Amino acid sequence: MNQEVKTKKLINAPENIIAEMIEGMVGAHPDMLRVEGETGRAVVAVEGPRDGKVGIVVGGGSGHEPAFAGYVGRGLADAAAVGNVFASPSPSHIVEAARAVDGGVGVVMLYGNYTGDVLNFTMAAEELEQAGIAVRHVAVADDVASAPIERKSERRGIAGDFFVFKIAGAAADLGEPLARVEALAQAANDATRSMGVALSPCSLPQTGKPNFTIGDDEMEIGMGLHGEPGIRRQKLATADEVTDELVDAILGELQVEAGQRVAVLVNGLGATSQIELYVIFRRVKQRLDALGVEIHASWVGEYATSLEMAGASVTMIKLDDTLQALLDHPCRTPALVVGT
Amino acid sequence: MNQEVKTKKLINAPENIIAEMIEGMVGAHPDMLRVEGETGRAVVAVEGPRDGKVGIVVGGGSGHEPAFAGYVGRGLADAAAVGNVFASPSPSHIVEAARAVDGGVGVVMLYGNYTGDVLNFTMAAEELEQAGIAVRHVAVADDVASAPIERKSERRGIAGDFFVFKIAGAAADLGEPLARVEALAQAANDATRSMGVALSPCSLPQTGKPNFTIGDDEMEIGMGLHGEPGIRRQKLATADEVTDELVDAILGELQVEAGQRVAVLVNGLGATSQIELYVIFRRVKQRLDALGVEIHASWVGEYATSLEMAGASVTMIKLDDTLQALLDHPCRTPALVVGT
Amino acid sequence: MSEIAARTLARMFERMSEVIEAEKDHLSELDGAIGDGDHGITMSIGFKAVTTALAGMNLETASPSDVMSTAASGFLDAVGASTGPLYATGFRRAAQALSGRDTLDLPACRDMLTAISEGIRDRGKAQRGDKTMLDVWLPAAEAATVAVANNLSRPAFWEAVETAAENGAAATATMIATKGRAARLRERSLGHADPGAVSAAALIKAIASLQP
Amino acid sequence: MSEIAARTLARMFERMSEVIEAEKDHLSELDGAIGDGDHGITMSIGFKAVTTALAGMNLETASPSDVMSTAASGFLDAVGASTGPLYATGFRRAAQALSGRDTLDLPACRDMLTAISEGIRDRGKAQRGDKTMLDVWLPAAEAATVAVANNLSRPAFWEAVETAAENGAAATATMIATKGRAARLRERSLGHADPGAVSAAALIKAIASLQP
Ligand SMILES: Nc1ncnc2c1ncn2[C@@H]1O[C@H](COP(=O)(O)OP(=O)(O)O)[C@@H](O)[C@H]1O
Ligand SMILES: Nc1ncnc2c1ncn2[C@@H]1O[C@H](COP(=O)(O)OP(=O)(O)O)[C@@H](O)[C@H]1O
Ligand SMILES: [Mg+2]
Ligand SMILES: [Mg+2]
Ligand SMILES: [Mg+2]
Ligand SMILES: [Mg+2]
Repeated sequence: MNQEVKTKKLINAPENIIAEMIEGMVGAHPDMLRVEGETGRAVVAVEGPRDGKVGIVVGGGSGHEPAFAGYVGRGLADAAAVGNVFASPSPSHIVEAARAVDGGVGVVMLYGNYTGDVLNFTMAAEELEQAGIAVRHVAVADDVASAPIERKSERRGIAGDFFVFKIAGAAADLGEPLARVEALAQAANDATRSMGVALSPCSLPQTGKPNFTIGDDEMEIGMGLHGEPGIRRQKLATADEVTDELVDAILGELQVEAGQRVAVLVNGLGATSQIELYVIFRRVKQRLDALGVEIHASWVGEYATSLEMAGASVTMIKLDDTLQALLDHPCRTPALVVGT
Repeated sequence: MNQEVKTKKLINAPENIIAEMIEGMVGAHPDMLRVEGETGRAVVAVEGPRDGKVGIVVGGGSGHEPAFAGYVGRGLADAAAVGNVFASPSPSHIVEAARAVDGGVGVVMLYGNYTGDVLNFTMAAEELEQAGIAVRHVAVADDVASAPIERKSERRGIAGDFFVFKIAGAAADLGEPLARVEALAQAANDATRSMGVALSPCSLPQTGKPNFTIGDDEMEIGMGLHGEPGIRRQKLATADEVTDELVDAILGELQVEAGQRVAVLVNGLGATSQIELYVIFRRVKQRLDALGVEIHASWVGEYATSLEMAGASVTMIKLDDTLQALLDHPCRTPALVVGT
Repeated sequence: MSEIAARTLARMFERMSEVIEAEKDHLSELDGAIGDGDHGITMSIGFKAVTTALAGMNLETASPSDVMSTAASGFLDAVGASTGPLYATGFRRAAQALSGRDTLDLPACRDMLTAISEGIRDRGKAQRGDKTMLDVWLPAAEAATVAVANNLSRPAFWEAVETAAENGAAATATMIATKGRAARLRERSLGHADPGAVSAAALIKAIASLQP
Repeated sequence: MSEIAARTLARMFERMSEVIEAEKDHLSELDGAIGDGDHGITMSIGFKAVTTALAGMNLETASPSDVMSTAASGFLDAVGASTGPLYATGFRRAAQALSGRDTLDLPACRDMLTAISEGIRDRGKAQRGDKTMLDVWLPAAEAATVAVANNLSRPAFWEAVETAAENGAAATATMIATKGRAARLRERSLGHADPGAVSAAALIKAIASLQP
């Protein structure tokens, strides 16, 4: 391919892309989202933050839309700190988001477990604590492909964010105190497993170049949400074979038995059609049905993307009564509406 | 490229793809969707169809997910007839869907204005009428790029389906009689305009080949929802320039003035990131703001896709009080939840 | 001899299905240029469904008209798309034309071709020159009518029909589409043969090769 | 002569930004192989932000420590990512080390390099051999310490530092990543140089070229 040719995107100047996206998001959902602070990177719920309620701040790099600002709204996150494409937001972005949602009883910060996010949220927490705001954080680490279970704390956060954010958001909305919201977010994180597969690369708006190369007939099992290499590259297989591999890895750890309940998320990475996602979900359900495991709730669609990467991930959370009630708690955000 | 290499998809045997997708959809949304009849192609709302209510049947080829079955549910469509990829459902599929939702006061059928859909829905209507079921149909024709205004009845239906379905579904849910539901669907169709742009092709699961070729730096203005050629091919431009062209074509016909209201849909065709869609929405809003036109409601995301095509469309509907109230009426479907 | 005529028709549909399988990718490519790229797929699904439906019939007792009706329904239920209603209506009309007939003599073949083309025309409301499959079926039916009027031999009849079909298909490349998906292309459809016309010519060629 | 030292530092950051612009695409490509492909972009944004922030300072009155602090905040606010906190902490630590100093003599340069490397280490909790930028900054700081202890000349000091940095960057290709995004790659990271190490070596080379 001509070195000069960039991958095609409908954008303006790449350096303005985040500001323009936020302008568009807030403009499209003015009943749910607003921007607060100086940096323009703190997207805050119109309804949600209130005195006496634990504030929920989520965040991470851009390019994963609807994560993270799409989860801001009543019953879910109170604010999102929005980083550059594939780059954690800076402490100043995070501090602005946290200050906007502080209701006097502390803030829980949730993000995917990546070095950049851990470092920036940690620096932000240091600053907030100096200002007298109590902060807890939970780094979502659901990607079974990214490290063995003995090193679970090193695992990446991928689409499992969805369940952890939802459950923490519900707990905060219900008025749970800071330590309990943190514990429930951690419980959700402990009960959640994901694994993905990628078929094609994505390209950063600034470089306009595919961020990895992959053969015309290959897939990468365990690919990360930024195109970080996974555990194996192999010839493309059928949807059922691929789904079985993901489900096997997840169930191997989750240990769900007949009569137990899970919630399932089949997530598209950006360029994968809903037909494919539903074909994958069908196989996940066949597998769970065969085990007698009940699917309490399920979502199929784009919930944590990698720009226009082709591929998908499967996420399951093992539910007890507490987690289930929190998952069912109503919320209203651009990316997710639950309840009536 | 090697002629033998097929575009990559996460599927099983292509000939089973529709049955497997429907199994997945119904399995993922058992509270909203079920299948009725012999052919397996009529997806029916769990809640919705009822005696004395006009039945709403939507339908069309597959590959446009969430259209069409994703719009089935309380307050929107009562059933969808699901065709093969890019092929209208057959009369038998449509008849099954209509029979399942007939509440004794007639059925309104809504579909995009394509020869195949018109012919199949017409044959189905002939059969239904012989069986004593009153049928009306409205073929959505919102794509301004597909024919000049003098030949509006020849225009293709693209993402404008979204508004026409929503409004007709609300009218039926509110108990309006057959002729009135048809008239309101037609009014919505008359008030809706769309135009799209494509950056890359999609490929049918059966052929595995890109269904058109386009230069590495080109886009097709006015591309149809199946990759049918548009009105012009040109070098890729900025998001603002492209959006302006789409908005100009739409506003040139809609004639909205300061103080009037529209609803806006920025729709991704499959492989376009939400960042890009929000950047486009931002420009649409800038344009409408400059005119003093009020955006009553807006949606940004994938609502009528072309498999994994890259590109987007802009749709506007000019609202009067009646259409606005119907747009705001609650509904609950896999693809769209409105109201609380 | 109703068994023989019914069998011949069934064989005819088998041959049509074979030729479509062989041309499938080419037809989809033609459709990709001016339509949505699925014409080979829809025709393949349709004619496979027809042969499956016919395999379920007792051809000893079935009439030619029965075979045509079964083919029509089999095609329609499986296909949808534009071609489903068009061919189903054509085949149904042919079933009417063959009703009460036991042999596939040349007048019967003429009537069958005429009925198919009229069914397609009535269903699709297209006209000659609109760059559709009609630009093959209509001239083929006309050639059949002239051939019967001129008392042509069986080989000469089919040669005339096949030539008319081939010319009709080739001519679509010089037409501007006004019906179907390609209609929105207008001038840009020039130079591309219509996929439905090309498949129609292939079908007629398959029939002619049997010289029923 | 605090103006001169502050100016030198500001010039140093300008040179760093230039070298990052030149290496930007290469750094992103390295990151694409074992990470997320943005390292060139984040470094470019970061050092542009630093030069913008420094342009807003009055270098006549600013101390070297002020310059370092301003660089740290400018970098951090603009970048986020992994590199933001790492370099910001390194530069802040350097600001402390330079506090009260007016000249950039070789001991000051040694202390600056040491402070940067310690700040990065304390923030990122990585160790030598983890295949990160630390594998450049730590040996560079050590080389500086040895060079001062051995009373090397200014050119020899910087040559030693630059060589240590280059060797460190090259060595990362033989290491298995255990920190950062590449850590999940394990053995598959072998053979690929770490992008953060390569950019660190480029930064040190840029500083050395000025011989402050
Ligand atoms: N109104 C019509 N009358 C006759 N033939 C038509 C008409 N519209 C379309 N066609 C034929 O149908 C063909 C396309 O068929 P196909 O690709 O199978 O269906 P679809 O257009 O639904 O994808 C065209 O090439 C044309 O020959
Ligand atoms: N814990 C750590 N300590 C020191 N350096 C690190 C650490 N984690 C990552 N790095 C460095 O950061 C570099 C990646 O930076 P960059 O691509 O800008 O950020 P991100 O990983 O957030 O995309 C790696 O090449 C490595 O040198
Ligand atoms: Mg990054
Ligand atoms: Mg089609
Ligand atoms: Mg077609
Ligand atoms: Mg990186």
